[in-house]
Amino acid sequence: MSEENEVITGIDAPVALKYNFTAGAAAARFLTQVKKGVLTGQRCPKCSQVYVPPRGSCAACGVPTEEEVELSDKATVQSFTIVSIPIPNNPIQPPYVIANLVADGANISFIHLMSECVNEEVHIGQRVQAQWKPQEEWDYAMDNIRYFTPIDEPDVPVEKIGHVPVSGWEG
Amino acid sequence: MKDIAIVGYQQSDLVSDAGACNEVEMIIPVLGKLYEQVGITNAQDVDFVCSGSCDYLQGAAFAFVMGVDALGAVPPIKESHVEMDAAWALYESILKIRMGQAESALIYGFGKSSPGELPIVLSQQLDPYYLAPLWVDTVSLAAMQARMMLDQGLITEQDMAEVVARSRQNARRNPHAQLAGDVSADDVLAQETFVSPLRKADMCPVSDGASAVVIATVEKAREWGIPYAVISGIDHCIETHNLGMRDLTDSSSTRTAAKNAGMHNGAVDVAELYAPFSHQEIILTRALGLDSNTSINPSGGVLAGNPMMAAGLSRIGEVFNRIVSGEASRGIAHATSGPCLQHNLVTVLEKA
Amino acid sequence: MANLAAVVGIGQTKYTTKRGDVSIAGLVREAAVNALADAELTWNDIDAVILGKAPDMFEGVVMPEIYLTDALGCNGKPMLRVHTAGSVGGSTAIVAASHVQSGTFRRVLTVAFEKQSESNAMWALSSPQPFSTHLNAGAGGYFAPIIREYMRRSGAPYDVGIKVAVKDRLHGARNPLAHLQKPDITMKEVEESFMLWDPIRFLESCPSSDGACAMVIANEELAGQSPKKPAWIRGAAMRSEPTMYAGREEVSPQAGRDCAADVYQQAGITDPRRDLDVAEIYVPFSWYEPMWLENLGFAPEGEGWKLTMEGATSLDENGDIPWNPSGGVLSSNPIGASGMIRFAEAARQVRGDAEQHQVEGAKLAMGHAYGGGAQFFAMWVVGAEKS
Amino acid sequence: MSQPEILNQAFELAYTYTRSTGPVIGRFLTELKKRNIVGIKASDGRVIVPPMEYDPDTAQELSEFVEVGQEGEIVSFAWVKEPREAHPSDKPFAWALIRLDGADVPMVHCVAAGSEEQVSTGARVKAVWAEETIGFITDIRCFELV
Repeated sequence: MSEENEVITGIDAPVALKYNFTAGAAAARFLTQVKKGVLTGQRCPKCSQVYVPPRGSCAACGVPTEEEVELSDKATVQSFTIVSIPIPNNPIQPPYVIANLVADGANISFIHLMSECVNEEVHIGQRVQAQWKPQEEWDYAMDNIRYFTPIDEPDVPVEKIGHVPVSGWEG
Repeated sequence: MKDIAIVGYQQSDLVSDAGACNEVEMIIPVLGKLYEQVGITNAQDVDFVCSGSCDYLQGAAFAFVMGVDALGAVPPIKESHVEMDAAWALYESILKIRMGQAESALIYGFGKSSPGELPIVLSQQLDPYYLAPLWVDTVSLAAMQARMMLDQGLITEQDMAEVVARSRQNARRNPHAQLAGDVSADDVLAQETFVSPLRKADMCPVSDGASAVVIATVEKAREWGIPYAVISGIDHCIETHNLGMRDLTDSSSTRTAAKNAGMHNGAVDVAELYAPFSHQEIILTRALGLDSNTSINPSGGVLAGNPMMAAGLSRIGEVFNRIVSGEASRGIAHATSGPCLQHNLVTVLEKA
Repeated sequence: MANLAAVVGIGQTKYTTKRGDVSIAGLVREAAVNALADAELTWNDIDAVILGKAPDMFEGVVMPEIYLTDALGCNGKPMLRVHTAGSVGGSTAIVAASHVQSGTFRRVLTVAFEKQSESNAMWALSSPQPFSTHLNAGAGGYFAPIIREYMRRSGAPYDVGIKVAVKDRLHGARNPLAHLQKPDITMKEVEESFMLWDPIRFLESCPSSDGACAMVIANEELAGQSPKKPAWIRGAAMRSEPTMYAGREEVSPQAGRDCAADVYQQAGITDPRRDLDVAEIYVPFSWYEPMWLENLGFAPEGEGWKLTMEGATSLDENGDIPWNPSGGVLSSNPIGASGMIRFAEAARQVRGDAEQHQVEGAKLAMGHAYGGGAQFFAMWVVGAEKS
Repeated sequence: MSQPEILNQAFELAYTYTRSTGPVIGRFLTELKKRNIVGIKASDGRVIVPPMEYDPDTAQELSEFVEVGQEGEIVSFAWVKEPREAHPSDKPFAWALIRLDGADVPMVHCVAAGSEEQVSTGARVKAVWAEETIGFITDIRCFELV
């Protein structure tokens, strides 16, 4: 075998570690609601801002958040990117739009996929709504929302993004 | 150089599984109690914040970034992080105060080890070519260290069991302890060996938990008008990673750190030693030259609960508690990192 | 008050996609040995080692300082490991400096590294976590929407990022250590490169590199005896803020503004564009040059891009405030080391030691690093003179 | 506040790292592939197996390789009654510090034995090679008692 005299210069070192992940209390509450098809945020007792997904604390104030607030599944595009490369371990085929979305009633954006849209026409301030998977597929996951799609509502002016009430945006 | 003092210490209960409590949810209550103890509102009221954590405990990169969410860091704060036990975060904070860039600092450490298989996770801390691919776990390495001591007649299994029994008994007075009870050395010796010569009782448990400390210049501590313990010295020292080249029955780096920290400038009433295995407490006690005049691990030590990345900082906090309560007037705290006590830090605390 | 401290030795490796000829220790060692040689010192002259790198998952070695101590001559000495995400190279230098500025140590070695070829940064940064949507398309996917928002509010022309990409690669071509060597790069080439995360093109992004950077930092007395010119640390600052909170200014984070104000105050800088001669600023995606020009006060809000387009930051266009003459992060990016390279390159400039990318007569320079979701900042100002 | 259920999910953090070895580790692994074991001479002349790149005491770069024996003695050991999933054996075995003949510094590896009683400090062991050697530390499958 010609490899007999080969000099070793590298090795493949598999590192596989198993973990049992436990969602935090705030995340568990949020996911329990998402399983029912409802988006729930948490309001900071100090600054009144509504976080979604909630993390059990207000990062700005450093205090625990407890008050739960039901949110709309309509949202506004705060910003976005059109991605042309695949994500490792994710079946989504490029190009796809990843948007920073602020749900009505919340004050902070989360990241989700946009689809059923013309990528080139996605813009800041655009109104979108969640497209849910069939109810029987709902689980403890934000993936219950397949993606968001544009809806026929007037754009939200930039300075109002992040301040749309849960009742929605009338323009 | 300005004298620096510990002015507050809090820790979470040490539990085998914090369950539905993420890292931030584990830290926030500890910080809340600490703010109350020190009389401050939040991290905005100190000049510097430093934390210690390890991504691999929970298997996600940037664990410490979540920690910042617990601080109320708006407006932005002066903050840093070590991927080490938070005792080293305290060390970094002391340098910051000594150089005049801060008069006070908040230090916290947290670890949720329950999601993974800790001894195996820590096997990946070893040489990545010769040891990590063998998956030799840290418990087994410590067991080899214990056997060397037994073989050389430096300790007996009875000595080890007595360390465990004292830890369990001391821990009965520690409301945060995970393992406490009226356990005798005979009870321990009645156990079967697990990774021989170690019994399960010789090993610290796997714990979830967090702890936090506030330090300040002595002037600041007086201004705040709260009890404090002066940090009269602190130093740390690392040894070779090659276990075969170390005298595993001794801890020369602990001795060096203690000497440099000025441990020998006075009597030591109390010592909190980060000894994850019973025989390591004996190694440390001897390396430090401690005798029966020193109360060792009155909290129960980490054999009673070992929150990774926080346990070293907690040792400092436990000594602080004993000094401000008047139980002790001078004590030392020890922290460790790496397999078989490779890297060691010693802090000397004194009554104001 | 802080004691004076200075950089008296700098060592770097060549930056490249894969350093297949060395172990992790070998890579780190090379930078350290080069720094000692530059300072004309030996291992015995070092009192402590301060090590920095980004997440351990990049190399899959948990707390690697434990294993690297033998390569860094640290046995019997203190070893500290810093990790503050992408800003870590800068933070590590600042923590190392504090060892000396506190009067605790006389002379320390600091090293930062990343051997990214051991894994895949995209994987390490995007490994899926249970219960979360797995849409994390790497750092570019995170920063692209923020860049888009900057473009919207500044009204900057579309080719500002292209210009930065060309400028930093031309700078990099002057630096033999730079990973990307593209002396013939053109605006057209960048514009036609693959759009990865719209609006970020392939050539507007940093490469993935192996590399290490090291510095020896000494106190005033020892720096005074140093055979080569020291770079005096005139100011150093760090700031952090949470990744996400309601109303967070992501385009021009307050932590960056506050950190800059702090370090300028320490160094006596009132107008950074005028007072500084050169800056090495962490720009991993080209649009971050105009964004940081504003965030750091080199230009009024909304006008950073004008400096870029005027050539003010270009060495080749004789700009008045060259940014990243070494080629910057856009030319070399061993993540954990990238911040320290910025700090070290700033020091090289004021030591007059930057060879082909030297800014003529540089006396005062800034090094900058950021990390996480542009939430961790580390900056220092170094000078040819003590004050 | 609603009471959450506790949500658990197992996940694996798995990646095969591609490590370059550099000349010293590479030489050791190249020799392993050929079923030889080499050490390296430290600054003070001690032979270290597996070879270290840098001397732990002097920090000098090391380069003088020495072939060592494939037998040696146990310096210390830990008996693993319940092997972990990641461990190299699913039957009880020992981890040991083994000083090979011709070496001064013991190395860590595993020892196959039927029971704890058969293993002792000072016992002689010899390397057992994997069926196929590839230039990896597990080319030595284990050591066994002589």
